[in-house]
Amino acid sequence: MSDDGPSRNGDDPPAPASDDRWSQYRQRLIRLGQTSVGERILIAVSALLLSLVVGTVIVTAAGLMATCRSPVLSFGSTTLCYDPFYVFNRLFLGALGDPFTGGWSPLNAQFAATLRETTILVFTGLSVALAFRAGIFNIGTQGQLIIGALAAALTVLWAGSLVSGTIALVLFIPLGLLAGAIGGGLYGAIPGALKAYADANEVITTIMLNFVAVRVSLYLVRNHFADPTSQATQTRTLPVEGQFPSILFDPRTDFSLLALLIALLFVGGVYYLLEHTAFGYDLRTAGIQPAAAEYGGVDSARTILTSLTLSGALGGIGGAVFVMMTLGKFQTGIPSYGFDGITVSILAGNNPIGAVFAALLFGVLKSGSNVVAFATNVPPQLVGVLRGLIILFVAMPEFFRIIGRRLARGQRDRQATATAGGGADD
Amino acid sequence: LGGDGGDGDGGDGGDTDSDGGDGGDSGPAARVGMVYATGGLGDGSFNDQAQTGAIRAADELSIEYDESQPEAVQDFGSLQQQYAQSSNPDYDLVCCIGFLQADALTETAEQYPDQNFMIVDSVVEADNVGSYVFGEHQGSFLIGLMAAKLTSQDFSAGAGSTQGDSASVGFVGGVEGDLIGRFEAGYKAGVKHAEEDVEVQSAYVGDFNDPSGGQEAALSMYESGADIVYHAAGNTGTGVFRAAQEAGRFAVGVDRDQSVTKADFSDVILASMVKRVDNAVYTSVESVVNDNFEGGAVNTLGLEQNGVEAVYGQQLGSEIPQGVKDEVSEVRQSIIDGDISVPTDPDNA
Amino acid sequence: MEQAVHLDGITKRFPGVVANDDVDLAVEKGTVHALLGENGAGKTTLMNVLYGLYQPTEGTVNVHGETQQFDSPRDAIDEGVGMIHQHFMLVDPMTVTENITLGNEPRKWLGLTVDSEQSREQVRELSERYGFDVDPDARIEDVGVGVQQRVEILKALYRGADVLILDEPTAVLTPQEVEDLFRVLEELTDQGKTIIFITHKLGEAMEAADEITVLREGKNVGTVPADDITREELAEMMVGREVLLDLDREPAEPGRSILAVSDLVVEDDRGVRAVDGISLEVRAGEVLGIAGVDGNGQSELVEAITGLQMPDEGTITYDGVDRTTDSRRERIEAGLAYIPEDRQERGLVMDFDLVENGLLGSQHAADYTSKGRIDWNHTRDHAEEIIEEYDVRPPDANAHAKSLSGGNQQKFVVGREFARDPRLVVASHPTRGVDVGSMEFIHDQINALREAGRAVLLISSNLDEVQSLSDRLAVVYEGEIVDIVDPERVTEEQLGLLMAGQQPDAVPTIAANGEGHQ
Amino acid sequence: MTNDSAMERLSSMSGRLFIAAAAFLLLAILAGFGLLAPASTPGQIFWVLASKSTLSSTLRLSVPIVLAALGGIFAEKSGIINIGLEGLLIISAFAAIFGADATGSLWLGFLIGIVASTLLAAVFAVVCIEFRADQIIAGLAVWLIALGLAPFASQVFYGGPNTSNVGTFDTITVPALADIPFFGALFDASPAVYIMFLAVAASWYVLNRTTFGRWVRAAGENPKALDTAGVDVSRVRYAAVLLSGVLSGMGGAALAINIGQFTGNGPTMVNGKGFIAIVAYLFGNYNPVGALLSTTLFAGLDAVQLRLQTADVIAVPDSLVQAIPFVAVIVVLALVGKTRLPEAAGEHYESGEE
Ligand SMILES: Nc1ncnc2c1ncn2[C@@H]1O[C@H](COP(=O)(O)OP(=O)(O)OP(=O)(O)O)[C@@H](O)[C@H]1O
Ligand SMILES: Nc1ncnc2c1ncn2[C@@H]1O[C@H](COP(=O)(O)OP(=O)(O)OP(=O)(O)O)[C@@H](O)[C@H]1O
Ligand SMILES: [Mg+2]
Ligand SMILES: [Mg+2]
Repeated sequence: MSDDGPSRNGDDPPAPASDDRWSQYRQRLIRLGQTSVGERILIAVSALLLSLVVGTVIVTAAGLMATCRSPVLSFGSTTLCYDPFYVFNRLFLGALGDPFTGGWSPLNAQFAATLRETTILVFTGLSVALAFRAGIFNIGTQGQLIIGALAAALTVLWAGSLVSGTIALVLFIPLGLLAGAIGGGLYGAIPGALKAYADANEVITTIMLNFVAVRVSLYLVRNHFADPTSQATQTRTLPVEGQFPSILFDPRTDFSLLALLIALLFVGGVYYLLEHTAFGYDLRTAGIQPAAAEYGGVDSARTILTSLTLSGALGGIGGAVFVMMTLGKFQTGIPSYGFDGITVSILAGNNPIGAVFAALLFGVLKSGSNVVAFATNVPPQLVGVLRGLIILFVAMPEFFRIIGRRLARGQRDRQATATAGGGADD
Repeated sequence: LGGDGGDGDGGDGGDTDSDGGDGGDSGPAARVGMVYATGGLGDGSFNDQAQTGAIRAADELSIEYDESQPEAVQDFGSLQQQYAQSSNPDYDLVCCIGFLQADALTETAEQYPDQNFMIVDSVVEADNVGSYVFGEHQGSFLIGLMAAKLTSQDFSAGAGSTQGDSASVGFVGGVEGDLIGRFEAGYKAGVKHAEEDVEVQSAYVGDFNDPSGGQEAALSMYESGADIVYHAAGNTGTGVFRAAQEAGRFAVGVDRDQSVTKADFSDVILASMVKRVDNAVYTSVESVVNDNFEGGAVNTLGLEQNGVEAVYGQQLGSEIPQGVKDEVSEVRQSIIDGDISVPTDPDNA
Repeated sequence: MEQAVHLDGITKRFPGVVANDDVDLAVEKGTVHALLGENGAGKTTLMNVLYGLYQPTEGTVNVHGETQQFDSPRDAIDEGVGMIHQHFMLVDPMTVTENITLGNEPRKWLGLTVDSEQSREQVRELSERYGFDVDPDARIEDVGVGVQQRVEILKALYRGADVLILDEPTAVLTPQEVEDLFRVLEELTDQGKTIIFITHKLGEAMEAADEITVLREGKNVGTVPADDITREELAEMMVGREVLLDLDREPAEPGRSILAVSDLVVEDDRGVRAVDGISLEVRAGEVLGIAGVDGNGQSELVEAITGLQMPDEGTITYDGVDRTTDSRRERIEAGLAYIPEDRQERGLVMDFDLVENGLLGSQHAADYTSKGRIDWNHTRDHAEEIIEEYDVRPPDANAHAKSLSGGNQQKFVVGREFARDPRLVVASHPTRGVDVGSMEFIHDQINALREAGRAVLLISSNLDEVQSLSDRLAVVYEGEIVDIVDPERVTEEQLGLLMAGQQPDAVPTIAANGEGHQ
Repeated sequence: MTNDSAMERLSSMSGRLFIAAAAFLLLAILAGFGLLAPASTPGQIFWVLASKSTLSSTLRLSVPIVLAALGGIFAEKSGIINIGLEGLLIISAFAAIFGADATGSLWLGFLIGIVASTLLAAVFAVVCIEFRADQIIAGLAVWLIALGLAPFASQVFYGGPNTSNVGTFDTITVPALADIPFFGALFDASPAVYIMFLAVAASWYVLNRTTFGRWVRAAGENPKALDTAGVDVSRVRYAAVLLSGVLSGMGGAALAINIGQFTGNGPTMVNGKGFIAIVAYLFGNYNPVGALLSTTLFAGLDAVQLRLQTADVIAVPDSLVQAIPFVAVIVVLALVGKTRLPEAAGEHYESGEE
């Protein structure tokens, strides 16, 4: 699960002189199974397609079982309530704001919602990926995001009570991001220290800390920082200087290109850290082969602590962005971006660059699910099922390898004409 | 989107067939979009009550409605906007259920000045939004009064009975917050108003959808002497009812007449603090149909407006001593008349 | 005489490798048959075929005169074939009895329950019948390798094995334990069992076996009676050419002390003193060899010196500086090179390519990294130099470490460590699993380091290797140095006794700091 | 390696002993207060702890966690880390209610819950054993799938994430015994509680006294040893994972039927119990009885937490009191430190060659 160092090129040994075109093709398939980045992209795409196929089956089955007033199809007493194709049409095209209808502009509100989700998912995806590369399963990004969000909100509110005007305009956003990073980082350092120095399994501690973060933030907001004018358990609204300015997009979409840009900067930063710095080298080594890392002079305890702190900081920044871009305040009941970060990272093979695309996909799914909820009767929880299926399929590359081999062999046996490509076409 | 006048597919299951026919030929009198609170339908209280209003409007006013159950706060804005934006079909009214939608609606309403909205449980100051808030504390006051009276006497009905030797009642909240705090405050004040020395145990489960937690909280209260537990905890309350049955004590429902909607528990539900969210939905729809929708109005629905009511349980109501009932109605009148003022903050109750 | 096993024309192919190539093998009932061959000659594969773990690509297996089709070890077991693998197949947290009966547990109560009384009884009986000394209730993780091996044998006997295959059974044993094992084998053949055992050691084969078969590159080069063949002939059969292991070298001219270890105590995880008060010194320009049966504290000694494990007592000094508590990184920076025993666990990151592996240990060194940024171009050049100089194949810096064969992995590690220009080299089994050509190359390199005035600490269980490379040879037994001897004058017999913890007469002892050796 | 494991056993044992001793000491101190000064805060806490309702609520809260933990033990002992227990609980909780609703019988519903969970476990098993999936990721996928599928199905059949109400099991009360103070709770409980105790005993027996249990342990410690002893490792692992589905299914079904409803909003009514089950069996050192005891610790804290809130014993805000059980797990884990996983847990095993 590692590699894609800066040092790779498509290592193609000279193709074996083969009289059989198909054995070459098969060779390539097998070799593809060994090159990681290419394979990973292929697997991610296949997983997506396959989960859509299974999703179609589920929607159809559910549509047959559900009762409704105006079915899409009916044959005798059997009725089909949901139209799977329309569902996926809404899910994907809807999330982009219907690009194939006239007058489409990329600045539409639905696409903004997609990018808004994407932006935060990039941060949580990076957070999980960074820890994962260090061999640490950080399930606590959610908690780190909550603490980071709270820290950012409180800090900006506090700063807003001191200064305003131009200084605030240049200062507040960096300040909020920093506060988020520190809050999330410190919260990530707890399981980090527990793992590094007390050998406590981070999967468990981070899960528990998620619950704790929810409670603690509820307590703090409710008892100390509540907005007296609101019914909701939330802080006061941040000063405008502390909210991301919307660029090009309508301010009411709660999306800021600036935030997306910052997210992409962080992607670059994490990539650079992992691939081009000695610390990144230590981290990756400790992640895939701790014994070798130790041999190479890596202080594993410190690496664990640092990685989880950094991972927490990324999650915390995600929280800060959520507060400063989306909500404009801290409110209890933060959505599960942290958990979604795990799925983003897994789909991306823990690669920071891949995380951008994975985050975009899940951003589409999240924002598309609202369109589905609005436009169809199909329960939007479908998206949750799809998410699980994608991860399941991503977890079993062997399945695709077997399919790939079968495909190649079958093709060869029949000496058929080249119609490669999976059966998953919808 | 086709021509489906869909209503989700069935809501509580009772409305699937009978009311479908009227939309087809002449077109509906109005089309309404429902954006529910995050607890989702099937909570047996708040959202279901709002849906009841929509169903009634569909039946009686020949309107059609579509509904969405958002999963998180940031989905509110998106769904509100989709309804507002939609031109095929065009929505005459978008109902936003729950105070958490207020912030999103403030923005959406400004963005779509021609779209009518209504919001429940919060005030949004905009010309195209009708706000409906309730006097939960007032209704809860009556529940507290009744509970205090009953726990101080020997009373048994249905599957429950009070313990003679203790005078104690309980309150189970979902998540701490201002709104639920109003229920608690009114309830506590009502108890104190009736009997100074009745103990009120109160606990928050931390979740509106955790029946097990509700069950455990209520059981512990019954165990420490409570006879009646009132919940304002959405679906968490289901566990409170379970606990009442198990302990052989009583419970009080919230939002709807839960002795009807949770009929399994009608043998322990003394009463319910009904919050007529359905009426709020219905009247707002009605005003749209009748073309007299009043944007910017804040409708406070207290006891006086029948916005909140203490409704006695279907099965047990008849067994509650008339004396208690009489006192409840007297106090109700006093509240309406302003003779009793009910606190809204549990710490001052 | 009756043939217990007859393999007929066995060929076994793996992707890219022909492990066995048309091998015939006949073993008489009631005899001990040794299988000899270099690393990778195909010995284990052949036996796995006989045991049903692998299905032969071609050829047939005959046991007790009948052709067999073994689809799994279960089939082989049913026909009385048992195998004791090179790596023991025991479940550590379970007891001896549980391990022996695993898969064949006697049951009671309608088969619902394991009859532990009966199991224990059966095990006790069995172990008495063959004169084994094992405690049926001991946990495997608490007993030594010798006992574990006996458990393995009992396991096979319990399943009714008539033909016992032992894969390198002596590799992990002390000479004394080897003697015990051979006695057990004799006992077994007396009772009519047939033994096939794999070994690299010519002497053992000649001592314990009735017949010897030699494999080379997957082929059977011949089966000979153990009585009328010489070591030299056997060696030539194995390697395919005449074997010379003599090395020409200048006498040592040791300089100042580079590594000094005094009164070192290292406890293992269980709190047992794996290293129990070792003192030694290595000086510039000399090779200090450490000989001993594996598991006598060598690994812990090496880990303490190289900074992978903190010692519990004693001091470690490099070049006059006390480094007892220095971190691993500080030691690397102080000029320590270390060829670890386990290249795949420690020495290489298997999922990294060679460029990244070339950096391991130097990732913070100024040569490769400035201000935290790695200079990948320089690192790549470095890896390519190692590949070129040490003839690593395939010569591709982008190849992942895991795709290299063991020998090539080892060459890369050796190259990387020697390229550090170290003052002190700790080399643990540097030629394990390396072919003869590479072995000579690595030996030359170690000699070159010595000539260049570096200090070398060499640990190896290969006696030929330590004897020929060392200037002084320390023998360890149970965490202590039994003696430090002159490798040129010590005899193999004397070494064997020393390694078993005894002090024979007339050993050419030399002083711990090498002063007495001129 | 051998040294490691023995040492780890020792050190983790001492951590556990330490915690047990500390808990006992604390209890003794509280008891002292309870007897001498019942009105003091510690005294009140003691009486909260010693009440029958605390025990019965502890038992009730324990049921899903213990059953899932037993399932986790079987799977992990056999070498398959099943982090998807949460998902198995969710799917069985929904299926049990749906089944009870459809058939009109609670016990049939219970059975249908088990079937659903076992089917999902079977998918997990195939994916891990046949397709060599990363067990952690596949387990996560199981959780996510159930987290989506159960509310999805609830929407389809009930129009909302929450199902309608079905009944609940009647409690079984042993006449005289139920009146014993505190321990009376053991004789006045839902059938699910008795099922839990039975399952703990049976699991212990199967793991330690039967051939299958031995094979399960061998498959997780050294699959090759089992394979060469002629037992099919894959089959043992399949059986163990399916068993984890069956046990978790009982847990999820019991959880839902205890309330008579499935609620599917947010993290659903299961709300992390599957993850806590993992903590429970790790802390219980893979011993079914240990898992029961450590669950009791956690569920007991949860039960006490609610009682401390209602009794207003300590002046800590409710939301912080709610955090106590979670913090306790972290503290416990920090003290116990590393748990020794079965040697081959998480690794794919391929017999012989392809
Ligand atoms: N499962 C396998 N897949 C692919 N190649 C294999 C496999 N097992 C063995 N080989 C290859 O077959 C050859 C023979 O291996 P084998 O293990 O039989 O050697 P050996 O004589 O036992 O060596 P050693 O003395 O090192 O134990 C080697 O090249 C090895 O890499
Ligand atoms: N289990 C295996 N599966 C697949 N390939 C293997 C396996 N074992 C060995 N190989 C491959 O077989 C080849 C020989 O492996 P092996 O490690 O035995 O090398 P070797 O013949 O001993 O060479 P060297 O002399 O360099 O040690 C290598 O290319 C190796 O990658
Ligand atoms: Mg071998
Ligand atoms: Mg080799």
